[in-house]
Amino acid sequence: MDDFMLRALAGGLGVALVAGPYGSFIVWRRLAYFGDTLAHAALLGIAGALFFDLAPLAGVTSVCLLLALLLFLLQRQGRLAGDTLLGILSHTALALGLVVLSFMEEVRVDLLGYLFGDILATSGRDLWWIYLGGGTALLLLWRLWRPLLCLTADEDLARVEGVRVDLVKALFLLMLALVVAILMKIVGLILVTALLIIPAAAARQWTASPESMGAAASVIGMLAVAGGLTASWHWDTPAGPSIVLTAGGLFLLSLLRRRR
Amino acid sequence: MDDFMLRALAGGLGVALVAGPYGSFIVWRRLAYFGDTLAHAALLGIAGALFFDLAPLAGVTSVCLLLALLLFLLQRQGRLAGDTLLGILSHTALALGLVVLSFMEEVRVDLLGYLFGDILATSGRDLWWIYLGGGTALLLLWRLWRPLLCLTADEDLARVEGVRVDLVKALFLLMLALVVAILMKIVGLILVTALLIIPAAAARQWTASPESMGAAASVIGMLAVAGGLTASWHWDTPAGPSIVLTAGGLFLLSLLRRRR
Amino acid sequence: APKLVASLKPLADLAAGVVGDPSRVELLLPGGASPHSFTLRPSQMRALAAADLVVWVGPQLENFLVRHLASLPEERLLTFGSLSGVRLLPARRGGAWRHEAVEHDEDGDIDPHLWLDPDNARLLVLALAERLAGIDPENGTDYRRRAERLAGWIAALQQGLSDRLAAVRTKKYLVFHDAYQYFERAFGLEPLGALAIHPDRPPGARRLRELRDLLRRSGAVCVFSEPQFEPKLLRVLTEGLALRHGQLDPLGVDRPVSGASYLDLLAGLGDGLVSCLSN
Amino acid sequence: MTEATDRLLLGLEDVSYQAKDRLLIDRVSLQVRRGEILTIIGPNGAGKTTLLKLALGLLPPSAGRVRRAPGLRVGYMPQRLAIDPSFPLTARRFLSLAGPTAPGSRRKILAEVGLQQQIDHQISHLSGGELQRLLLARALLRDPELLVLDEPAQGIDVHGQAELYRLLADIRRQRGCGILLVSHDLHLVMAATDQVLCLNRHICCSGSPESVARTGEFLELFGPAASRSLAIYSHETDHHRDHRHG
Amino acid sequence: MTEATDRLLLGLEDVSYQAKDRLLIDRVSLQVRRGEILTIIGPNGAGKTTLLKLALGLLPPSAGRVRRAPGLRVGYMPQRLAIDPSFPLTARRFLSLAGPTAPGSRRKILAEVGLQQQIDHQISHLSGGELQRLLLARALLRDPELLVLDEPAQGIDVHGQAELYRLLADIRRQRGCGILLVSHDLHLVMAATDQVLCLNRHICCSGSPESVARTGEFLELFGPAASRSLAIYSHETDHHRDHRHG
Ligand SMILES: Nc1ncnc2c1ncn2[C@@H]1O[C@H](COP(=O)(O)OP(=O)(O)OP(=O)(O)O)[C@@H](O)[C@H]1O
Ligand SMILES: Nc1ncnc2c1ncn2[C@@H]1O[C@H](COP(=O)(O)OP(=O)(O)OP(=O)(O)O)[C@@H](O)[C@H]1O
Ligand SMILES: [Mg+2]
Ligand SMILES: [Mg+2]
Ligand SMILES: [Zn+2]
Repeated sequence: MDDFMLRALAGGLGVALVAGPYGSFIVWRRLAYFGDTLAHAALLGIAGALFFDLAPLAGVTSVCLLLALLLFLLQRQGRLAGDTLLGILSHTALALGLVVLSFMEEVRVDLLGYLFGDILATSGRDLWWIYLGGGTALLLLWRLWRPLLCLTADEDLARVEGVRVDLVKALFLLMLALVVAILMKIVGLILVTALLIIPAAAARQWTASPESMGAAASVIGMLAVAGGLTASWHWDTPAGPSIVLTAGGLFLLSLLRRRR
Repeated sequence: MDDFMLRALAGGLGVALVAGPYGSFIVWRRLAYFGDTLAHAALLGIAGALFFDLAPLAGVTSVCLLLALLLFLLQRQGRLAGDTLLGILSHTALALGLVVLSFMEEVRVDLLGYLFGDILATSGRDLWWIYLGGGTALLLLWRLWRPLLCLTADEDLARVEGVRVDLVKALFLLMLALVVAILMKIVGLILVTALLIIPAAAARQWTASPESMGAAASVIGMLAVAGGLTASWHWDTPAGPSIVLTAGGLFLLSLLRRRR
Repeated sequence: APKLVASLKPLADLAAGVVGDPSRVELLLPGGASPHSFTLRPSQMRALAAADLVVWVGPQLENFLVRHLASLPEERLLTFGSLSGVRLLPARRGGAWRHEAVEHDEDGDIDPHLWLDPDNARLLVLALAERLAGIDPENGTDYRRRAERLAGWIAALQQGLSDRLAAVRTKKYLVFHDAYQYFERAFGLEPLGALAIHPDRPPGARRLRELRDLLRRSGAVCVFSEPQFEPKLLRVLTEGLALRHGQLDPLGVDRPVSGASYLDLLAGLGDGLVSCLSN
Repeated sequence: MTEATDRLLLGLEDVSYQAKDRLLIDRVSLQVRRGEILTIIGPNGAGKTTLLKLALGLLPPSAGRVRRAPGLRVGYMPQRLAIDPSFPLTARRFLSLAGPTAPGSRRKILAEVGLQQQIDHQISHLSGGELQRLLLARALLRDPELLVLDEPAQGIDVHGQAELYRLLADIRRQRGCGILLVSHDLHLVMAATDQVLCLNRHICCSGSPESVARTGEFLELFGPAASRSLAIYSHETDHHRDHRHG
Repeated sequence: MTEATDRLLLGLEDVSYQAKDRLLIDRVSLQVRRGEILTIIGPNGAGKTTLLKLALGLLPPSAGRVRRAPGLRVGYMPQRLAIDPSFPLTARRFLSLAGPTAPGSRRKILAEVGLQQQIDHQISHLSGGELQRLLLARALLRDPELLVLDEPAQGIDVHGQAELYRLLADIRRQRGCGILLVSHDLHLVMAATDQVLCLNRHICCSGSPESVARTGEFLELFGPAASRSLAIYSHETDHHRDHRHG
């Protein structure tokens, strides 16, 4: 096997590993479209960075963090569900980005190119990012695990039992934003958001505890990565979409098993 | 005012009118990302149409209806929330579309271009579509209004009271798919999904009954259209994003009022 | 004086060369804006409505314009792709495309990067002059004169490039996306292929490996990226191989709108190729 | 003969329900006739709610048959109801969702369940007991032939509970509808029931309240505390009937 | 003096709560001390749940002050709990979320609330009463200094209710924690309460159970039915104490 395949495999497995537990929270907390929202907002970040002559990465990162904070504030306000809030944020941010860009005619970067990585292009340096960054993200999530579960079950109970609900929620969203932004740049938006949602949803059909769901999601994601890359290798299909399709197939399988 | 601005205004007001009540259901039933999912799936429809040598519109329409049916089946299965299911469908459909396309290399057309309209390009014929099609859609929704509200409140109660829950849900999703697909082609994806979600979410802060929320969402959407087009006219910003931004601003205002 | 609207930068350049005054040519799609999220602004709509002539390639490329142009009368529209005599090439398959692919007609899609063929460009320039002369007969001779002159410059440049590129004609290279078919045909270049047909559609893993093998076996010298796209995949492709990297820009967006810019675009492609391909 | 079957509203025949790995309902048969109150009692987790859902057709039985009179109008009061806060719904609108009703009947029923003041509140703001009253009102509004109530007294205040007992008896008498009831409140059971059915996955015992309270199965199922409570209650009724002292 | 304030767990001083256009709580003061059971009674919609939330800091008071002893460990049993079905959670895991506990205590508490068998069920499958027991177990597991229970007996079966009364008395005696309770069950109130507080937006009356039951406000608030029920109950207790007949 070629080097680039091995690196893609290593990268993909790492991403799937990280995506499992984070994706479980995404499914529980109705944040399925967090990644898309970040991608839309990133356009604004790039536009802003160009405007203020900063590095695009700085712009994207700050907009992503800002977005996580905004989402946190809107969630506190109550009433509206996660997907509605994400929809509002995502469309408003995208529109703002487009309007700002329309005033900067001479801009000639490929905006989407900043966002969409390709898993086949994973470099050795990317692997460091995935494993070190991802490892840190998992470690942080592990530290927040119990309070997060507590407040996912019931916020009032969590608060009474001394969980600092607001702090934990804000931290989680910030962590999620960083993880998604970094992975998106490396392996592409579609692949990251799909690996966050689909394996976790499939795992839900098989598991009975949050921990097992997180772990099963990681495993299912890794299977999808391995299967998708193999398919891409054999049939020359694009790598990212092949992985997503494999994950979709695994989800279908999980539904079948539940019927019984 | 130029003709195209008048047509855009007429078209935008019509879209906002239709989007109000449909958008309210989207907010209640966690379908904020229905439009994006359709757009993603439509790629598959176009690819399929090219493959089987059909009209692209036929491909898109059938894939959209298929998607609505799939969503309906997945919803019945329980457990997973609307946004997760939409996320799964959207990513899997997109991946499938990309994989299919990778086998059709000589296709060079801009595939996504088939999907997206521009509100400033609204033609007289489009206005007919918006007002006749939209009117029919509103009429149908009006006929389904009570049973839909019933099952949105509580499915078990609705079923016991003789509402044909499955039929009504399936019909609603099919209607929604058609409405979104048609409007997307005319005024653009971003504008349609934004006009579905944002005005309804803003209206939620002001209203106490489903009817008033639907109506207020229509009005807020129409304000956003008028305001956005005016801004676009004065500052020469792109029209669609300006409308979305105005809607976002109105949502912010609605939050302020609630704080008190 | 007639007003013109051009969809893409190279078309605007050519139109400016014929009209003489770049300020009378409005460019719709600036720089690297993505046509997917691109929507026209009111000023552009007005320009479109007021234009005496709109120049575009055709629905294959500027899909976002189709709806705007639908209401425009035939005589105010100049569709590059359907000029009589224009050379149309079918889309190539990515990777190691078959060289014997003949110029067949309706079967399959047309590669829309027409403007990179100098013959096509000359044809467009002359057609533009005729149409402008029809619209504005008073200045008809001016348009024809400027068009002849620009066509002459293009021909001269073509000759010069042909000579310069003759030295590298047999060199193998790879481009990022398949945009240069017309240029290559015009100058008899023999590229190995492109990494991708369309920048939106990434290649599969097997293609990547086959391309690597191809690069190794064929003794390729150079791979070319484009300024709009990050060359991550190209880097993977050439990793461990002794290949030079060059950059080619099929649009030339960072030069001002003028007839000379089109010449610069072609010359720039030539320079890029020669400097990377010759040792 | 014809009359008897005419009056049959609901019949379950050997109905079982299997959830994944557990049998929740084991061959239960029951019948509800017009004008009859059938109460199901049983410990927590006995399968009472599941049985009601089977009877209403909300769950498909794994075995056995459920028969409802054709065109039967049912009023159902579920044990739990969760309405999404993004859905703006006042109590008034919630009631009107039940369908068209006679103009006077809404006001009358609201007065009966004691909910006139909260009628314009958002449902998500209602207190536990208010929600319970609202659900009862909705079940009644449909002028049902069969009323299915899952723990109607739960969360209702003392005053309201007393009203509830009376209300049920009234409804049965005035409208002649059948009532299928689940309750832990033995006072309610004893005061207003024709038939009691003790459920613990299968039917332990059934019959009139008095007869059931004396069976050994009842004692086993509910323990001495319940037995004592029932004893107190029936004792109390006798007691007061005999010599009112105090 | 110091001892007395030492034992103060929770104090509300003239607390009011305004929701948009309505005053839900009107200048309420109360105190809960270690080893004391304070029960709040009142009709549906009186503001009992709101008051508990104010006491726990889940709602900010519009006026007045809420003081909790620093570092107070609270066990809370809410009136309603809705857990999303996409969240896989067994009863066991739900309990362990309460934090680390002594190894034996979980088993003991589960036995006390009678939930040993359902411990590995998914929470979304639990029946109404089972969920209630689980919530109680979780509140107890934290070895709380203050126990706040919102209608703990609701949905619990007859057997379980009797256990619950005993359990509360035991807990107070053994652990010496303070208990703040909302209940509609006057039996529970009379059997196990030191102090009763009648709430109807403001405090109507308060004091020992016996003294409260005799006030006019109580009668007005709960109506003759409740009064009779209480009378029966207290009569019954005297009665049995005096001459056990039957
Ligand atoms: N889908 C399911 N899968 C497995 N077990 C289930 C499922 N649904 C319910 N149960 C279990 O079935 C039993 C019966 O539940 P049900 O709600 O019918 O009890 P109930 O008699 O109404 O109890 P309560 O008096 O507490 O309301 C419970 O032990 C519950 O945990
Ligand atoms: N956010 C709110 N806005 C307006 N009214 C509210 C709000 N929340 C609660 N209420 C109202 O406040 C009153 C008190 O509610 P609360 O839940 O405290 O009652 P409760 O005493 O616990 O009643 P129950 O015995 O039925 O549980 C109710 O009438 C309810 O409708
Ligand atoms: Mg039950
Ligand atoms: Mg309450
Ligand atoms: Zn191109």
